[in-house]
Amino acid sequence: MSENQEFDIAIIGGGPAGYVAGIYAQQMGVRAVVIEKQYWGGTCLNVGCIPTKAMVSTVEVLKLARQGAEMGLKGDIEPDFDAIVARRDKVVKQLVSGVQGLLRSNGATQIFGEATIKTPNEIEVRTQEGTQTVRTRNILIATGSVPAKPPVEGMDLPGVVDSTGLLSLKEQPQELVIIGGGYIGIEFASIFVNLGTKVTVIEMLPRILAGYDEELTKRLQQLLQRDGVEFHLNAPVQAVEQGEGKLLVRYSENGQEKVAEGDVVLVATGRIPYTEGLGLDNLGVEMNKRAVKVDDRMQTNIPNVYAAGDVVAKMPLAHVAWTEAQVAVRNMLGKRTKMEYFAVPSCVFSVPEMASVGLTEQAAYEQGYEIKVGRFPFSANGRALGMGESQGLVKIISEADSGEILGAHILGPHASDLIAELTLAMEMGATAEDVDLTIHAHPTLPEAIQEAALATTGRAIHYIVK
Amino acid sequence: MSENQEFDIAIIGGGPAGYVAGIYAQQMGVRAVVIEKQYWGGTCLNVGCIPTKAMVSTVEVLKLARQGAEMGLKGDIEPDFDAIVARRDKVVKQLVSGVQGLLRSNGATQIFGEATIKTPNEIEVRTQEGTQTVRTRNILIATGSVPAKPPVEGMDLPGVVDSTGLLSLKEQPQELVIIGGGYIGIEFASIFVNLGTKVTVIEMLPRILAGYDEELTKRLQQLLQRDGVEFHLNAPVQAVEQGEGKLLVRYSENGQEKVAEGDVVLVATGRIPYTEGLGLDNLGVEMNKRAVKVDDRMQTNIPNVYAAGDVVAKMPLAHVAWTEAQVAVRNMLGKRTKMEYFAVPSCVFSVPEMASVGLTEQAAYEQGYEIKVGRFPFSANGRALGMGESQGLVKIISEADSGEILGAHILGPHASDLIAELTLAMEMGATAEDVDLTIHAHPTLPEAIQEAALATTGRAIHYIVK
Amino acid sequence: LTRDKGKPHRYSPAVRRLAEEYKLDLSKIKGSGLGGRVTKKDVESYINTLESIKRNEP
Ligand SMILES: Cc1cc2nc3c(=O)[nH]c(=O)nc-3n(C[C@H](O)[C@H](O)[C@H](O)COP(=O)(O)OP(=O)(O)OC[C@H]3O[C@@H](n4cnc5c(N)ncnc54)[C@H](O)[C@@H]3O)c2cc1C
Ligand SMILES: Cc1cc2nc3c(=O)[nH]c(=O)nc-3n(C[C@H](O)[C@H](O)[C@H](O)COP(=O)(O)OP(=O)(O)OC[C@H]3O[C@@H](n4cnc5c(N)ncnc54)[C@H](O)[C@@H]3O)c2cc1C
Repeated sequence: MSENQEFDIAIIGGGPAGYVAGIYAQQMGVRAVVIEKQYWGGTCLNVGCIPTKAMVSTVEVLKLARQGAEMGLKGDIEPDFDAIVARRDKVVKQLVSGVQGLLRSNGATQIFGEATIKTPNEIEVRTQEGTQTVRTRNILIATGSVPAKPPVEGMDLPGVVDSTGLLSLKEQPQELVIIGGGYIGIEFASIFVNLGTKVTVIEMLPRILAGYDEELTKRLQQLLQRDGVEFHLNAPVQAVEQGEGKLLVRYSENGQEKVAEGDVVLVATGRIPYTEGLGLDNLGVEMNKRAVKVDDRMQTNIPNVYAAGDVVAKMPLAHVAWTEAQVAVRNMLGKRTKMEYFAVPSCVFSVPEMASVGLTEQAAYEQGYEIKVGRFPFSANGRALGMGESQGLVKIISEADSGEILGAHILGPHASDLIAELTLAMEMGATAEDVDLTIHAHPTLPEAIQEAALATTGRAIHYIVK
Repeated sequence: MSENQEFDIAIIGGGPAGYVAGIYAQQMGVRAVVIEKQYWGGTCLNVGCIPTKAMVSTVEVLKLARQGAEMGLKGDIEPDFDAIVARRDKVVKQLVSGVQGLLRSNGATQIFGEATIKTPNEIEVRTQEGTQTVRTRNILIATGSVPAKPPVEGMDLPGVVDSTGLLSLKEQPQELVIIGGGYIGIEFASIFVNLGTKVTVIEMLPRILAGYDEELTKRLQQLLQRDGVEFHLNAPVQAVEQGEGKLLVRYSENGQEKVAEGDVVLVATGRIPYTEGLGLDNLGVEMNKRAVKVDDRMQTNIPNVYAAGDVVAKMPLAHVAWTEAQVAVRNMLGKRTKMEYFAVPSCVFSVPEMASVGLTEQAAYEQGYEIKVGRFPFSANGRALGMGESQGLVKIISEADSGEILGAHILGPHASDLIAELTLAMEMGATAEDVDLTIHAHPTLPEAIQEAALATTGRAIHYIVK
Repeated sequence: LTRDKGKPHRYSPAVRRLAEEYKLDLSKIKGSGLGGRVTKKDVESYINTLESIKRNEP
């Protein structure tokens, strides 16, 4: 790349927001450069979505195999931590090189280096070969987020790790204490408890997975407890200390001071937008606390500077990141486009999975909707029974008057597959009746969706609604 | 039940069409009786959908466990045929008693006996306790279908079985020859080959799974071949003979006479509507070959006599059966309702699964549509890679002009889950663009649907469309 | 979040995107789709009409 070349769009960050912006911009016919300082694919591919899900998939097979006897199988299968980690890393590597390949084949320029914005049209990039300047008409800030460090003593002790640290452990923890019952904490709890680690989750709030439907998260908690996870709720952590050969996590619960012990402590208390060294102050980019402030077209206060992904901190999810990124690119190209968040699916990849879209029952009440709620348990679904996975349920919230679906919540087998139908339903303005009148194949898991939609009217076919 | 009681709706047959009609009629506020001569739940629960899928689920776990080493697991798991059969039968039993419970709780009357229609308002039922007469305003014929017996010699030899016979074997066949490459034959091929049986499929047509998308069925055939299934296409069977300790299946292939050997021969050459002993001649019910002829409201030529399910032979699937049944009940109650077949999903529960809805590429061409085809392979889907199940693809057919989805075809992991979104898409008149603009969670299998929808425009994000 | 309570939006994402791009009020467009739904084609022909009106204005 020559110093003097000018790009239409320069993208800072090669995570889901950044690399998809690069691909999309090229496909829209303009010249894009993507600048990444650490790892192509960002958090998601390297230390987020992908490595965790590769591990979860192994655990899923393990759990199924362990139910083998019930299914008519004999024999035993045991986890091999080294092999699980090696395999996980292989999947990550394959996808990371895939992302680079996609950028290349779409004709996007890739620069490996750290970017600082100098002017709205100039970016300085420090690479291994030296510093270069990138000239551009538009800038997309897609610098993502990093794990938050809570203001608690002992966060720097050896053995106290964030999600990235946990994913780089070479040995399986024997006792893992997880501070934080959000989805990252819960996914790791489900992974490690099934691998044989003793897992304790300590959560400050009265419940895990705040924001998700409470009926479902309570059930999920029970299922995780059955697997062996120990939960402490309403339990703020005071400090982590080095004990004799163990880390001691001091927390209070019901007014009592307590201690949890582990050889590893995972701090999973959220993530914060990352803008260090970007030069946003100089540029005068308006912030919203630590996030870059954008309007619903992903534009900052500086007209040709946009931002997308975790750095804007709307919904820190990979699929939101790349949707925002595409919205940003469209607006840069003069195609007025608004980012909408009303039907964003989110999944918790525990075993079993949980998935959600739209409003919870609680949120719908709070926003003043008159609603109907339809539930259908997987224990009444023939396929789930056949699979030996009849835990959980589908729950659909519809607006009483119009029947339109306001939200849907699924706990159970393949929840992350099933939520897609209901997301499309919401986007299309479908009513629960539309979903009910759509023929669903038998015997399949999506029948549970059809029945839950029907159940918003107070009856179901394969279940007695009480 | 007293002799003189009159019902609003009398339903003959307790399969998916019949039992759902019973439940639905009661929920609509009228009095229904369901008459079943052999087994509650019909073909589907006893010798169809459910037992086969229970076996497939075991095989799925087995196959996953066998890939364990790749996923980071060690150990071995082997099938235990007796246990698989026992477990399958337990699932069936549970669901059969579930169906009886549902009929009961909804207040439907159940009679166990064989029905003959005497007049449009009178049914004679032969039960173990004797013969009784049921009086009714309306009749629903839901007597289903039975396996067809092709006019080939040797069909009555011991060891030559239909699907029902195969499901009652106490011992695992060592060599299974399957006559017919329809979905029933293919599902059994996939089950038994993974359990260690040598499986040969002999199909008269030049391809398996006629009616499904040919690109996908060819791939599925390759995958089954990799598992060890031997296929002979263009291969009409002439006769089955008893050899020495083996059955000999004589067929021709490319003009050559050939023989396949097996200890068990499955005849899976289709099913025919069942109306024996029903008294339809006497009543003057018009037939369509062996099927009961109905209009699009499921009404026969006799105004208060309706029919639904396999006996009308439109699409012999359980979910079609009970949809037709509900349409029939509504029309009986004066609610004009039409049965529509344009978005009926159908699944092949092989491992991996295949699922389909709407038109194939071929059929769309033949019907004169200008179409666009979008493909996305699971090998480019992060979740599928993580699961170690990256075989197969999603294929979406849209109308070139409007963009509306005309059909969708999926081969790969959880295909039977994924088809639900596209079925709803078709019912809602969604375009491929609508599906693309719907946010799909990362990393999940439904992303492959979103990308295939996008690919109808000639590009995808995570794949280079050629 | 983005829709009025009790008022079905019933506009598909592709329709909403196009309306946004061209700053159109969808309630002014007559739907020809399933159940009177406004389809993308309806919006496209509305845009064409607007543009031809514009062209004919001096
Ligand atoms: C353990 C874990 C599990 C997760 N699981 C899921 C999941 O299952 N599903 C899901 O949707 N989300 C998941 N997430 C969240 C997901 O990873 C993020 O939402 C997503 O990565 C955000 O994408 P992004 O592009 O905004 O930022 P990032 O992925 O964080 O990428 C930002 C990139 O910018 C680079 N960068 C930063 N500053 C500069 C600079 N000055 N110059 C050059 N480069 C720079 C960084 O190196 C980084 O690669 C998970 C997160 C974690 C931690
Ligand atoms: C091996 C196999 C696998 C299958 N897998 C699937 C699948 O995965 N998905 C799917 O959708 N479909 C599947 N099917 C097809 C499915 O089973 C049928 O489409 C479905 O059962 C049809 O329902 P029905 O109610 O019309 O008829 P049936 O289920 O056949 O029920 C008819 C009932 O009527 C009773 N009956 C008949 N005559 C009388 C009489 N005179 N008096 C009283 N009772 C009477 C019979 O005893 C029977 O119980 C499969 C079929 C087979 C054979």
